[in-house]
Amino acid sequence: MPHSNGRGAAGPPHGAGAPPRVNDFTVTAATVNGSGSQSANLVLTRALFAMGIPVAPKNVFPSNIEGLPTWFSVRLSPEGYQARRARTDVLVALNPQTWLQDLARVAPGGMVVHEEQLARGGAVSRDDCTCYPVPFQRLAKEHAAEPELRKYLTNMIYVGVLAELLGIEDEALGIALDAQFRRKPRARTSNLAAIELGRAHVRQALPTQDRFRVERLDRTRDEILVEGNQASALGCLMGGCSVLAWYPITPSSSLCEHLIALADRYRTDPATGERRIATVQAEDELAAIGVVLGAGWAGARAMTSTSGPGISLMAEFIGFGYFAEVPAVVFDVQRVGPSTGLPTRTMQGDLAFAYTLSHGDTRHPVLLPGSVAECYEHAQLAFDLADRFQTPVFVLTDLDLGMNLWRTQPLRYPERPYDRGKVLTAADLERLGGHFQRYADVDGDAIPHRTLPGTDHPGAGYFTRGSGHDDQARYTESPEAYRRTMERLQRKLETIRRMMPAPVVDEQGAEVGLVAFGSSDAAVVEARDVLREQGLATDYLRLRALPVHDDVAGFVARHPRVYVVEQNRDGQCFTILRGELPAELGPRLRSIRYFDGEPLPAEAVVEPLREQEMSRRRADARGRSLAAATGPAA
Amino acid sequence: MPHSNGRGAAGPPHGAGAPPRVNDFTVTAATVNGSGSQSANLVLTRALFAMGIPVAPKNVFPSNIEGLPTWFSVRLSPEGYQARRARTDVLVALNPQTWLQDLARVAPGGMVVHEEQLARGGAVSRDDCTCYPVPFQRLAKEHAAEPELRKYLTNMIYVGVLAELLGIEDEALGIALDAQFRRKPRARTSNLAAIELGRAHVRQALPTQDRFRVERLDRTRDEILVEGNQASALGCLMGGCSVLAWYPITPSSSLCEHLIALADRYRTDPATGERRIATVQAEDELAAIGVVLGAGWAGARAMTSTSGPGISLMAEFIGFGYFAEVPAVVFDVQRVGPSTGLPTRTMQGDLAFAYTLSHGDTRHPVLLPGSVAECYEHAQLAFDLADRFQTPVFVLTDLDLGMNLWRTQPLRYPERPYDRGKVLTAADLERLGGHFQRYADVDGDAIPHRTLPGTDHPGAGYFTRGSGHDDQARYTESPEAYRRTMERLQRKLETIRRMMPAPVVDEQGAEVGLVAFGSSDAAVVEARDVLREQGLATDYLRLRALPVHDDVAGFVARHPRVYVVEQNRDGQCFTILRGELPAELGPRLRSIRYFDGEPLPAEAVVEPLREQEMSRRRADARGRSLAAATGPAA
Amino acid sequence: MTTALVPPGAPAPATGPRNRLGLGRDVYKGLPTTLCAGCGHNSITNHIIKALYDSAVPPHRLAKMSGIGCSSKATAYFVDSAYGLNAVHGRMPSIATGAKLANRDLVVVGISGDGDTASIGLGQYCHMIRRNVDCTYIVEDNGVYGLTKGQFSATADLGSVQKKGQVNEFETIDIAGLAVELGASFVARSFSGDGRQLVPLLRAALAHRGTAVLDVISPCVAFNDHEGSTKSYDYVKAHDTVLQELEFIQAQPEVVVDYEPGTSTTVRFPDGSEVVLRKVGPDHDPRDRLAALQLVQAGRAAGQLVTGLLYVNPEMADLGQREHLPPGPLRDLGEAELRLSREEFDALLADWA
Amino acid sequence: MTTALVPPGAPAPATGPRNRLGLGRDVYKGLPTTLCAGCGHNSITNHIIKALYDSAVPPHRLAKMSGIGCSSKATAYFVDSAYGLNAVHGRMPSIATGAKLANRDLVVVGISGDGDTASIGLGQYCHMIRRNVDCTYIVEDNGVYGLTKGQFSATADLGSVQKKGQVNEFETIDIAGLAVELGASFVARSFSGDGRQLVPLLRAALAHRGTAVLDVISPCVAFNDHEGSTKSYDYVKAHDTVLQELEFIQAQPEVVVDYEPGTSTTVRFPDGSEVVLRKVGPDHDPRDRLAALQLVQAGRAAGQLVTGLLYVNPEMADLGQREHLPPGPLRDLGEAELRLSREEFDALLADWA
Ligand SMILES: Cc1ncc(C[n+]2csc(CCOP(=O)(O)OP(=O)(O)O)c2C)c(N)n1
Ligand SMILES: Cc1ncc(C[n+]2csc(CCOP(=O)(O)OP(=O)(O)O)c2C)c(N)n1
Ligand code: SF4
Ligand code: SF4
Ligand SMILES: [Mg+2]
Ligand SMILES: [Mg+2]
Repeated sequence: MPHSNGRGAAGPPHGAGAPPRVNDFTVTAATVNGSGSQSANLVLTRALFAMGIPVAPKNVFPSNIEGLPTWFSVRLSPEGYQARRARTDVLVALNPQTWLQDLARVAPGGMVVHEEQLARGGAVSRDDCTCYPVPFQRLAKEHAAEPELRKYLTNMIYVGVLAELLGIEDEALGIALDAQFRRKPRARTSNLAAIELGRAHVRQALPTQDRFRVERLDRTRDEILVEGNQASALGCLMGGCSVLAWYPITPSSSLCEHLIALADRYRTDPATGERRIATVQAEDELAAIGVVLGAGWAGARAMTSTSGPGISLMAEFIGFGYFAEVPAVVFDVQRVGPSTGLPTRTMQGDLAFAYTLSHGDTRHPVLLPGSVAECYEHAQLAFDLADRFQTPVFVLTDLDLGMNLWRTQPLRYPERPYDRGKVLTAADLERLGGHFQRYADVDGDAIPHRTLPGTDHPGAGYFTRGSGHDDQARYTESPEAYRRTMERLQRKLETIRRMMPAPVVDEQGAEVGLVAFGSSDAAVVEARDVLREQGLATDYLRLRALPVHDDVAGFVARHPRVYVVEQNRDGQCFTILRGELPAELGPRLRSIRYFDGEPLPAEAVVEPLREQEMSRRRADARGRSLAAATGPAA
Repeated sequence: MPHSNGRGAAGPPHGAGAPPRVNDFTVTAATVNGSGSQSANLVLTRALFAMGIPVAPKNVFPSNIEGLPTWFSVRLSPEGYQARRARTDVLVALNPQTWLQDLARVAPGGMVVHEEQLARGGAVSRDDCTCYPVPFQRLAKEHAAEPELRKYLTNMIYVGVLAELLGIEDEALGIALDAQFRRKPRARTSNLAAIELGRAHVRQALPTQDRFRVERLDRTRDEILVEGNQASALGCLMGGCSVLAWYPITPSSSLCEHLIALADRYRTDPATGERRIATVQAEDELAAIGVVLGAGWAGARAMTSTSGPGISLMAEFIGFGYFAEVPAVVFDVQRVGPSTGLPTRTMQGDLAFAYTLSHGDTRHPVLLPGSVAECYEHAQLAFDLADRFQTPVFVLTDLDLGMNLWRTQPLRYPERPYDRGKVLTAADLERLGGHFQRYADVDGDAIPHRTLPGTDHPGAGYFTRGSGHDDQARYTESPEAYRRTMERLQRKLETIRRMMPAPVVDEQGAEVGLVAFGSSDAAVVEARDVLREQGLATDYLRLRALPVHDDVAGFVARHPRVYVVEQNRDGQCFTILRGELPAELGPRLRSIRYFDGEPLPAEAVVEPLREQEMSRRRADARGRSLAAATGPAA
Repeated sequence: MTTALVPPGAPAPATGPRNRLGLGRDVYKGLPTTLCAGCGHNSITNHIIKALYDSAVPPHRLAKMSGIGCSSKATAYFVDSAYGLNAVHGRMPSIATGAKLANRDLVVVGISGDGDTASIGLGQYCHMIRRNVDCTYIVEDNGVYGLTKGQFSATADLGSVQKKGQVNEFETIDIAGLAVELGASFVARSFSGDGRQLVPLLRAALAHRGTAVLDVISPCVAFNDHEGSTKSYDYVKAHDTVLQELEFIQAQPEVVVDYEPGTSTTVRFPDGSEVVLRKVGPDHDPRDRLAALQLVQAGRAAGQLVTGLLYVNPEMADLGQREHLPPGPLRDLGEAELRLSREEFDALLADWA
Repeated sequence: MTTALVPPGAPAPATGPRNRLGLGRDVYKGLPTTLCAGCGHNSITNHIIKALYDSAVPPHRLAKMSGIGCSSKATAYFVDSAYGLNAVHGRMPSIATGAKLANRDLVVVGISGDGDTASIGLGQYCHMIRRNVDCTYIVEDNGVYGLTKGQFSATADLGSVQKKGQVNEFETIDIAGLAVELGASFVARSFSGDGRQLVPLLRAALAHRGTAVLDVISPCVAFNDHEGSTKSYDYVKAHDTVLQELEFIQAQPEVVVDYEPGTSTTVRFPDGSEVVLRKVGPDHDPRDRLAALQLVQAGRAAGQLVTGLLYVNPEMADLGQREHLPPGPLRDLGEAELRLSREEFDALLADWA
């Protein structure tokens, strides 16, 4: 397993005679991609979920289609923690390529279910674990005549083996199979048979165990399991997106593909085949954002979704959108590195880049959903904000949030009508006596009015270009007019700052504050519990947008030490906060960064925080002596 | 004139009976572009320069080829100040389109030479100025039969008129004409005739004046007049650039065109026509940077030059260069706005964007030449640094520095050999027993070794991709390997920080510090003199590179208040300093920003600084009470 | 047919001819041009004005889209009351695509240059053709980058010489030939000074549903100066006593041609260079793609630029059809059409549970 | 001719055949492939290995360049000891251009996909052809985006149906036809499974000085699944009891063809779709560009993909010649060749004074 361990230890070690662990452990299946293991993993996940056990699945897959190692972990947590755990307790080892390394990363006292062949020619090296060799290949061979299908079957057999070993109920498996093979009853039958094969084998050939057990709980009632990209797609649909332009890129593609599937179902007239949305697969990201800006200019709610490389390619056009004040919604489902980095790993690496994307002085509203529910909410909000602010709005999620399944309360049906912003109709213009200045700050909020192309009024037309224009959208190279435009845009950002979602704050007077955003939330929530148990109380502010909301300064001002947690190397959020908060607050900020490319585990928050808190006296002392040496600060 | 006045007053006003001003005033010619006024302007500039008078010409031109207003100012300054002056003292008004507005911006007591026709039908509105109507059109008509050439001639006639009015010597004009028409003797003759026409007209028709005079000085000895782009081009040639790939864009094109002209002359074998440089006009900036990275990878010293929009388009590839560690030199001659902004105006607007260009955690060395001499020096240095650091290196100049003529001491012939960085030859590999790890930190400076494609050794070859590799450049998706690479790249940045040019510091124990970079230097130098006269002493640190040099923290620590001066709206350098300096120093920093698109005038530094210093007591008081309210800072 | 430049900001005359919509020609005028006197782009602007007037395009439905360049500025010089968008360099096709998708009722006229289309914008150009976005796509093709002062573009002739003396070493990209090869539904070529040919082609392009490509050869009087040519502009040569390398742009008369279908004409530019135009004859069947390709290639081989309507396929589905869009503008749809009903929503979530 | 996949990391055998350089075939092998079993790209890799071995390309002079995609990964699977560069998506042409300019001695082999070349990279592709950069440019053309899981590329057939059920509504961009129209100096088309045709074409491309375009049709076994087709892959159909939509990639046998020049053959892909290949006959003169264009177009009209050497012009100057480069690598030049002498420098500054 390539899973990094969050730079430290895992949970408490378990001796051989430790008490049974019920509903509170992590199962990892190490398989080969393209083998169809994903449906087995999902059946397992959904079955546990159906038993009312809070689950948190994480899929780690290679940048490849078939034949390379892939890992699927599902964490069971009665408390409902959804963060990745660095170590695994129960390993299902099916991949010879990674067998030894997978084995090495099982937590002490763990359980190992492995293809019998893997241990051929030697004992399994982990005598602190309970090992269950299973002849998966042989079982598959006996069951399926076609060699091609055995690989696939093997996966479903492992579900049966685990079901039997852990105590997963048949009814729950049935529900999971129903969900998985909704429209393929024959597939359901044959997969169920494979599961039964696994169960039967355990019953016949393996001793029972009670080290790891699942039991029915009642902690997932009303919840659903959704991927962030799926939730975002539904949000886009509900938010009134009518033009989608995109270029495929992992981990963003599935957002667009979900939206297209939803549009097939809900936006297509069954009689005429007419679709109330245009979905253009562009030739690249430059074209995708161009289509979006053209459509936004012409009045549609238009969006694109991409990942880092696409954001880079959109840089010029986004600046144009900023200066010309054209609405657009841009999703960035963040991933690691350049194209030839680790495109199938997660990161919060584009925060700073997206925020100020493009040359020159540019700054964009950025939404930072912290859960799948917020993906859905923010997706809708993004269209309102883009129309209201007349500017490109970013929604930043990441591979972890976007492509993994997360538990959530059911999504809420929207109550509010769309906010289409300041659009003047022909009737409005008539009322105004034709007086329309495209770029004038009529309302004092620095947001101008616009007309939509096609508006049938002689005063409605205007000419759109970048920053070289006056209030009436006439071309000018006048320095005064230019400065006026730039200053208005700056004031507009203050309007935006006030209207973006406020941070979510949990404050109980602790001395230590935590700031995080996006998918880090899961780990921070858990880390706070761990720290509290260790006697370290923390308050928590979850940032939900940029520019930095005014509440943040207050939070920082109330906490002598504030740790900014994020999943990138350079402390991008930390740096933005340093830049935007009053300078006096700067020294209070500390940075916790994690950038292994895998979802943030709680330990990666707990340990550096604890460590820094330990050494803070020393640091404080140094800080004071520096201040003394350099004279009084202003 | 569209010249903004730096948000405030100009120099001291002159009453009608004020003493004559000798060698210390600004002349502005308001003409139409495409009319050939540029050669007249240059002859005027060079003639004054030849008289030993320090001159500083600034050209303000539209984004257009022919027919729109253009202004050329030349500042005469015995002290040698090269910053733009916001107002003009002597106006040459030839453009009816802008006549009234040009007139309005002459400083009180100024002199106005104007086409007679402009004042037709009414008196000139400025009775605080001395006006000299001249029948330029009629003179041109009498001199040249062809109507097409009259527009052009008019310009050269104005040089003659000014020469006579101000006292420019014939010898100096001769030198200027020689320089201007070096290879066109017939053109020299006819232009001289036009100048004589102007002179003669003044002698015959106008009263003499001594309000504005020029006199021979001896303050330009050994100096030359060079454009920044020309100096950069020479630096690139001397620095060993052998591959240039570019896409035309104002104000960058002339850098490349100068380099090509130099290559035509110095890199071309007269016998065979062979050129020791490849100069590719790419189809766009994405291709230009691709060619540069390909060439850098293969071992050539390769460069491109562009402006903001091109930087945006290079974003993805620059990230690749960062992660794959490929040398490249990228000039950004900064301009205003998106493509449809004010592309012929100046700005320091790309600083923050270039510094961290590309999605993900990326950070690049940026050189910030502050003079034409430094353009030349930094251009050479950039190639050494790119080879040494194996990464894209930016050189940021701007339209003002790049396209205007600046006085400088002659450029120095380079003494050092090229630093080609850590390149292993076949012989080296032989010596190392073939042991070569492309991405290992062998020397502890985080910079790896490389081989060049074509190196004939079985161990020399390697595979280059982004961040998904181990020390041996093998593909891996291992989180540990990835983190190791990222951490090494971060350490490499520390190596870079230490090796970039240190800031230039002028420190005399003042309480107020100034930080600036690039073309702002001219205005800051002058502003400090003005402030000193007003009793406000300042120390000055001129930043010459990013990442922020360690010396900066010391400077800031020694000054309770440090003003960061820059030509952009968002205080980009200010924000970078806030982010990189110890947080304790943050409160000392203040921001002075100018973003009208014209070169920074001294007043735009003097006035906000004075104002902020005035109100600092109030601010300090506020700051202290805030700190008190929020509890002790860490 | 020579038309004068648009007079600066002339008010609409009270009387005079009217088009089908009852609008005078002045309504179709734009701001005064800021291009060089004699620039072919100005001639094209005038022909566009005439075509829009003759075809009675409602100004409020007109979307004028462009990239960056002297040519791309031209959208400001016609139909001032229409909607215009001057985007970034080489990306007009995508912006135009988005606008048309948002509102099918718009009449989209895109103006580009040879640099804008054949260099930085080549990918978008090809893919717009592939999508058959309903718009008129005019390339004002002068073989140089005018706005950045005269570098060669990808449509420059092999062997031509720049004002600064550089020789173009590269084959030309044929904007019209490429469109035919890519399967464009409407491809024509013309010359800026040939109103008799260009105006009807423009009207046909406006009427065509799909991407109508017009490659319009348009001389740049400022930078198409073939000093290396033996036929260099005599006038300039004779007066080099007062001329030098810097910034002096010689005003030039408009280059006008008028020749019959099936014949060819040689156009001599002010700078002395020449181009041979051959007008397609009545024997050419513009619905025969293979014939169109051959025509273009044969012309190229013979050193001629074939002008006229090279290819048209009026039946090809445009992007709106391929996207199965409803008849009205997408941008007018509201919550009722775009949101799921509460029932649909609940059912979907139940599905997801 | 069917060749087996490259065995993982096999050591060079002590004995066995050697090429002109005395190197065994193993030297030309690369890392084990990580592409799907049966992917056409793997077959192409094997043919490249054979061609490089047969043509005795010195490994240290080989620069393997690629963009992003399954196809672009293939550079890792041959000549492990050579230099490789896996750049960003669609930009291999520019990277390859730079490398070749820096070192003329390099043998540049570029590998791209149809998405990489005909979508995001179309502009760079066309301009590389225009420059005639000396390199072998192989497009492994499967009509889909393999690596991002099966979206249509711009070379997908009009009307073909995606694994997820979407129908391609767009005309195909013909990578070879486009190259001929743009004036490429070497254009060929072949099929991944036709070693008898492809290996000689590859060797000719390696020998050609200029951009040699090879459009190699290469079936994607994972995503070229035309469920909508009546000829859908029977095997899959028969077993849909255990198959579902998710992530299961069926291993497939390599698709091999062998047919005579002048004849055509129908290739049936594992998924049941068909393509008709027509091999150019001896009557085609590959130096006749017009004939090549016609051949491609006529084939297209008849629903056939014409394979073979379509066009070649060995005399066309390559970029190095157009840039007038000296014979050796530019990257080897030092201060002596690159800096001005002190005298030149002083004279230049005097000029500037
Ligand atoms: C990304 C980008 N690169 C470069 C430029 C500079 N630029 C402006 S116009 C132009 C070329 C215009 O040429 P063409 O399209 O032929 O128009 P013309 O001026 O000849 O009519 C260039 C390179 C730009 N605006 N944006
Ligand atoms: C800028 C950018 N956009 C999108 C991607 C995602 N991406 C990777 S490969 C690929 C398509 C590959 O298709 P093709 O070139 O046909 O190669 P194949 O996998 O079919 O061989 C895409 C869109 C990327 N890497 N970079
Ligand atoms: S520079 Fe050329 S293209 Fe531009 S306006 Fe002048 S003549 Fe026209
Ligand atoms: S997904 Fe398709 S293109 Fe990619 S390796 Fe598999 S078969 Fe080949
Ligand atoms: Mg042009
Ligand atoms: Mg493909």
